[in-house]
Amino acid sequence: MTVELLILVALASGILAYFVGRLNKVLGAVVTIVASMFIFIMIGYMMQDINAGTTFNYNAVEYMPDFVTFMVTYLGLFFAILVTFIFAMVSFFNPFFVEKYKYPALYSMLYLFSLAGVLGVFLTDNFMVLFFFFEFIVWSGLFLIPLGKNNKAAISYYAFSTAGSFALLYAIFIMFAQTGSYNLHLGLATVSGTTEGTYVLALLAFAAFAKLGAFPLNVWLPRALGKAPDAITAVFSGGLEKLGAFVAVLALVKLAPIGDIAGTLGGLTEATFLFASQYIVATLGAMTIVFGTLMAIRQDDAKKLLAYSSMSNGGYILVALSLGGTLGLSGGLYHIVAHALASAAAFLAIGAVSRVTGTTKMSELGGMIHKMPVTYMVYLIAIISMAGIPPMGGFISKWLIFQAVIDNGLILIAVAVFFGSIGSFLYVFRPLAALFLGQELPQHRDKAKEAPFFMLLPMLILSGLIVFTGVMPNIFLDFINDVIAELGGTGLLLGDYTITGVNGVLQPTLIASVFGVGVLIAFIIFILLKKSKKVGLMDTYTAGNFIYTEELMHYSLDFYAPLERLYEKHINITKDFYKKLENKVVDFGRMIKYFFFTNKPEITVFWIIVLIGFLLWGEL
Amino acid sequence: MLQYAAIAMLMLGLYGLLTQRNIIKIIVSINILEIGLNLFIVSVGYVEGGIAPILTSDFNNNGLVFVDPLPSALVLTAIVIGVGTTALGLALAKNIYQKYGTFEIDEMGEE
Amino acid sequence: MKNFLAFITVLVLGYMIVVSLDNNEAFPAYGEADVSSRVSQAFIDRSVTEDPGDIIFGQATNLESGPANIVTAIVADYRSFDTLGEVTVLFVSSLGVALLLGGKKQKRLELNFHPNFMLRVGSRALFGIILMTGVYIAIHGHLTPGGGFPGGAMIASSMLLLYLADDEFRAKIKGFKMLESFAGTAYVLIGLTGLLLGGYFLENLLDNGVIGDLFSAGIIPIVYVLIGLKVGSEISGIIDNFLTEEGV
Amino acid sequence: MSAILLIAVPLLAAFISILFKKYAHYILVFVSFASVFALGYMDLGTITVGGFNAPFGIVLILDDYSLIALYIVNTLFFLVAILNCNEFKKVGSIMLVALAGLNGLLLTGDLFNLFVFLEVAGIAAYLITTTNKKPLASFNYLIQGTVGSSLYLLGLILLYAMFGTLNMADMASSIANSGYGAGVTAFPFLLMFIGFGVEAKLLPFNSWTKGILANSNRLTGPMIASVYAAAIGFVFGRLLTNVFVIEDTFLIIVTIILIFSVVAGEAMAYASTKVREILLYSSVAQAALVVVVFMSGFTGWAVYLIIGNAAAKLVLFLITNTATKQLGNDDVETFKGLFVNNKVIGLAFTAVTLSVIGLPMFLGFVTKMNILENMFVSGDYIWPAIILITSVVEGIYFIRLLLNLWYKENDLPEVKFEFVLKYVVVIIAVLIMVFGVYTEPVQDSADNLVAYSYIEGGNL
Repeated sequence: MTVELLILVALASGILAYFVGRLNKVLGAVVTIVASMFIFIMIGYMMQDINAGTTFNYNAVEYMPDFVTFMVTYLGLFFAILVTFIFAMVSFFNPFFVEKYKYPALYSMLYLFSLAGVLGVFLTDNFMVLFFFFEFIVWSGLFLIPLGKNNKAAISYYAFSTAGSFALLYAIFIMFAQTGSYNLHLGLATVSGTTEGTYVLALLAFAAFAKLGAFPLNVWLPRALGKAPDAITAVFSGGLEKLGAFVAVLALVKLAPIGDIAGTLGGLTEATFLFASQYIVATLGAMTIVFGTLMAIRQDDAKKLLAYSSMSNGGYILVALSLGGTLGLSGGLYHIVAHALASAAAFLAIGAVSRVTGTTKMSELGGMIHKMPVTYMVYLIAIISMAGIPPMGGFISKWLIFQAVIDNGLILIAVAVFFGSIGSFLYVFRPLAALFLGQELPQHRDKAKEAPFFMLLPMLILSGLIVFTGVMPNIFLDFINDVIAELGGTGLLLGDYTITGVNGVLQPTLIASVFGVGVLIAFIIFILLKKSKKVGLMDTYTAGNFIYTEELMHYSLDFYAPLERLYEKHINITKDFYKKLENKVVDFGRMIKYFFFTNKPEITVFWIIVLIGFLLWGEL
Repeated sequence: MLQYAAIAMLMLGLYGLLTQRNIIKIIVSINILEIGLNLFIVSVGYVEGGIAPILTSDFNNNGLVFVDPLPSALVLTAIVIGVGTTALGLALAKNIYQKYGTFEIDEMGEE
Repeated sequence: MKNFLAFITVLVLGYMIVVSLDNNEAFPAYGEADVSSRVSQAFIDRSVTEDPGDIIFGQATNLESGPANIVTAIVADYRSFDTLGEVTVLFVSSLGVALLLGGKKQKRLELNFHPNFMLRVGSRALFGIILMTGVYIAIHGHLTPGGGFPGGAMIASSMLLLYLADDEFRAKIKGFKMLESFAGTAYVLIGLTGLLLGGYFLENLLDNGVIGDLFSAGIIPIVYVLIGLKVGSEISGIIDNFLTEEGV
Repeated sequence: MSAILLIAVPLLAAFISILFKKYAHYILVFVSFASVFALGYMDLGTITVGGFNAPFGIVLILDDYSLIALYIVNTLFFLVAILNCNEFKKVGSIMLVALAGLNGLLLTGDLFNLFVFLEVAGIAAYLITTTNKKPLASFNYLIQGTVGSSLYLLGLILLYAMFGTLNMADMASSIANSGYGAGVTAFPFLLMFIGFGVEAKLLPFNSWTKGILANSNRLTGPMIASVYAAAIGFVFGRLLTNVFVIEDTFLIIVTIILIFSVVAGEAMAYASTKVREILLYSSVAQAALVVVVFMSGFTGWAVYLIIGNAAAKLVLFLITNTATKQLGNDDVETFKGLFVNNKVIGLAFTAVTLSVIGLPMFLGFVTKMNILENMFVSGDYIWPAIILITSVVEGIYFIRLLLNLWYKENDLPEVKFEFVLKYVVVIIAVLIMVFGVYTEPVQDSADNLVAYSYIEGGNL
């Protein structure tokens, strides 16, 4: 099953989904499920071929023009499997959400088009094909977002992603000018280390930052993910953000870092042997973590909160990849997997809740656990992994990243990373408490019921995988070692159940089993002891007097009000910066319009005279 | 000397275009510009002591020193083009007057 | 103040242009144009296709282009495509003026000047003479200075005289339209016959005869007469559009 | 069949059509179709007019550059004529003259003849814009056009005085082997550049564009923004690549004008809220881009840029003007949700806009990529940066427009698009998509166009 056949299948099924969608909305969405599952399985088969050592490239091509070549590499396959898996899982949600959208058929078509784009980006060795599909995803994603609430978010999404992809394009052309070909590996290899290499690294990093929604270019991520339709937010944060990670890998790993080693920034960096470019990217990644966490804490809308969380997790990935080395690389790549699974599961859970209640605002929800216990479990597992607590996958990657940061002696960044993980526990807990725990709100009591089986299935698979990546990480780490080997690094030292980091060995299965035993014991105690009596809302008393109105007794909002007040004033620094930038462009345009476009011909004549005068000035 | 006069006329036309806000005055300055231009075209072809490029009974052979005939041919076309545009300009001016009631651009207000 | 500023800039620009033309070594100073190095030398010697040697007025026969007036040779023969474009410019502008100003049933503009009897009759007499000179200039275009355009302008000026001298006078516009269309079509058809028979558009098919005679220079006098008529009718049409207004 | 017929037949038809006022527009449609049809039978080469060969007589050049140009301009003209044939009856014969003028512009190899045809096409354009019922705007256009062409004539005469010839190729070769420095020819070339700059809508000289295009109708919008822009683009390209010698100070001035036009054009489009204003300012920027690509020497790709822009502007202006006529004004507010219930028009509009921005799967993408690639290979690093940054800005305001037009729930504007318009618009959109994906013909035809060269003396 060659790569471009796969891409053509994805495109064809997209068009098929459009026409089927015209007839019957739900059927169109079902086509997306079938197509994405099929593609995921096919990518799975490629796993075996590549393990058999045949990193073949598929340029025996009859359908596409000859310069379009594809190559299956470990790196590409790693990302492709992960993202197609997320696409497949989220596609189960499509049939249930598709009625609400304005253009249902278009939704299913663009869903599969972005899948085709993802395949195109990850599985090619030709930069122009990479850019073609990169833009293609931007273009199809662009028309998906406004299906949700409003289209202002889509514009800022388009602005930042296009800025990113055009930076990528400029880098591609610099490499093309050097090598005369668009080959990805050849281009990066010839350019790395030279002066052009600096521009290429800067531009690729810019593209990665734009796609990941990292600090300087993060304005679009929360707005787009907050406003986009529920299923698409899962795909965006789980899958499409990983494009940025892929470009980050190209920039930070395949290109040799630049800047002399120690004390480049005037002795400021206490880093002992880090290059300037690595240090800058790491600092920006750390700032992304901090700002993402701070912003996430004060959000009222659960989807926006998770959007900020995926922004700060993007920061983690950037920090890990920029440090490089075995720990950095494996930590970064593993974090990509863990974060993808966790954020997809979390978004799907929130999506399930919003399907039933119509809102994701924490102030309007409460006590969903009574009606949706399974969704609650899925969300709980997801946030444990996001917070990086042992049994889940998130812990492994954070453990690796922390070691990488400490090992490189980056104290400042270490502080930021620690702050990020504590903060992540803070803000992921808020939706748990607000949405699921507490008493049931009267207005949702009748409507709320557990999500149907076909929605629960992907959520359960995802949470199963989250646990599995936590308990048995070595399977995934072997594959990551192959990827690192291909990138030229040395893989992690892996026993059958142990991971040896810099300072100590980790037996995740041992921890998990201990943790499991503890949970088991607690569960038994819970079962044996006397059941707590469930009482109605009115059947209590407070300080001696009975209550007469059904008002909530539990407190699930503004947990961290004092913390929020600390940085209330300067919340949207970046947003104001871009607003000012936009206003400058508008004023410039209006000034030119006012000055040049009047109904009097004298302006043109005046400028003609000025230009002729300018030319003839030399004659005097 | 003729060339300097031509350039002066050209500049006068440009000055008119720069300053005048009255439709008719603009058309007049365009005409001055065109006359200056035509004069310049003819002056380019002038040859000291050359005669008009027409064979007549007394200037009868082509060995004589003629003025360059090509610019005068070109000027003939340029003049008529000038007439065409001016006629059109005046027709537009009449239309503008019917619509706005004035020839001053400032009084016409932004449309 | 703005005018003064504009005057200064224009002055400086003029001075700059003059100075730059003076010390531009390729641009010949006034009067020292070296015609022999230019394309027009071939027009003077009529030696574009083959060199006829010395051309004597009244003796040289069937030169490559016949008219004694070399400017007419250029306008109507060597570069007659320009003249065709030229005639279309006037055609379009008269059409445009008719489009912009032409209304339904036109009537003369109410001028507050009412000509007395003497003027009306006198202008009738004068009209004939002006018309004749216009036609003469158009016909002798290939021998004497002038030609189609000045002749046409003269014809139109005679019409203008009638319009000014008599405020009820209205020429038959329909006639002018017909004449204009006929002349234009004839001109293009002459060009097309040149293409069909001689192989080149607007080629001079008829023989050029002896340089200096009335019936010499092939199609050029015909073309010039057509142009004279066309220009005359177009400009009169323009005059009529300007001097009439809407109304019964 | 000799290419001269492309000019002579429309002229003949124009002269005849003034007699049959009522059938003028039928003649127009027939002649424009015939000229598109006849293009297939034209034999390439130099056509001498009047039998006098190149440097002396007037010569028309028909090679693959002008053949492509004629095909594009004539087809667009035919489409505009077909779509407007029943509304603008009065301008039938003027359109015929415009067709003759445009064909003349594209074919002529003689500089003064170029001036005459520039005037013929120009006057026809001034008259066509009078159908906008905005006499002041047309007047402004007339004045600036006349100033522009007078400067062109002045530049031309200076060149004649210096080099003694009027034929393009002869002029180019005599300048080349005259051995004068660039300073000598800088002034006349600047004048000619300004003369064409006015028509090509480069920034400091195009204050007429707003008056004309902002309140254009179904005829003037496509005519000026697409047909005339394409023709002027082609002719300007021919002049830039073959005749002009652009060095030091003249190059600085031209680069300043172009950078200013591109940047300011995009900024103005970003700042405007009326649909037609967005389109016209973006076409100002695109026109400047075309000149940039011609000056960097990639004639083939500049031609495809012109084709892409012309087709796009035709579709955009047709749709916008039809909707404006029925909705009254063209603010983005009133246009919101226009495509919700006319999807076919919406899809074509979107496809064409995405092609102008340069997103994949469209002709615009192929052109922009190749232009950038050639620029990088020829070592120019500044212009690609400007092009990319401005196309981000351009992308943003076009996408903002598109999203407004597609996504709206209540009280949608009802606009009826007649079938012929839908048919034409969809065909153009499909063509742009097809050539966006299937790029072989585009690729090799663009490369061999670059090898376009003149032979000394003007006889190709």
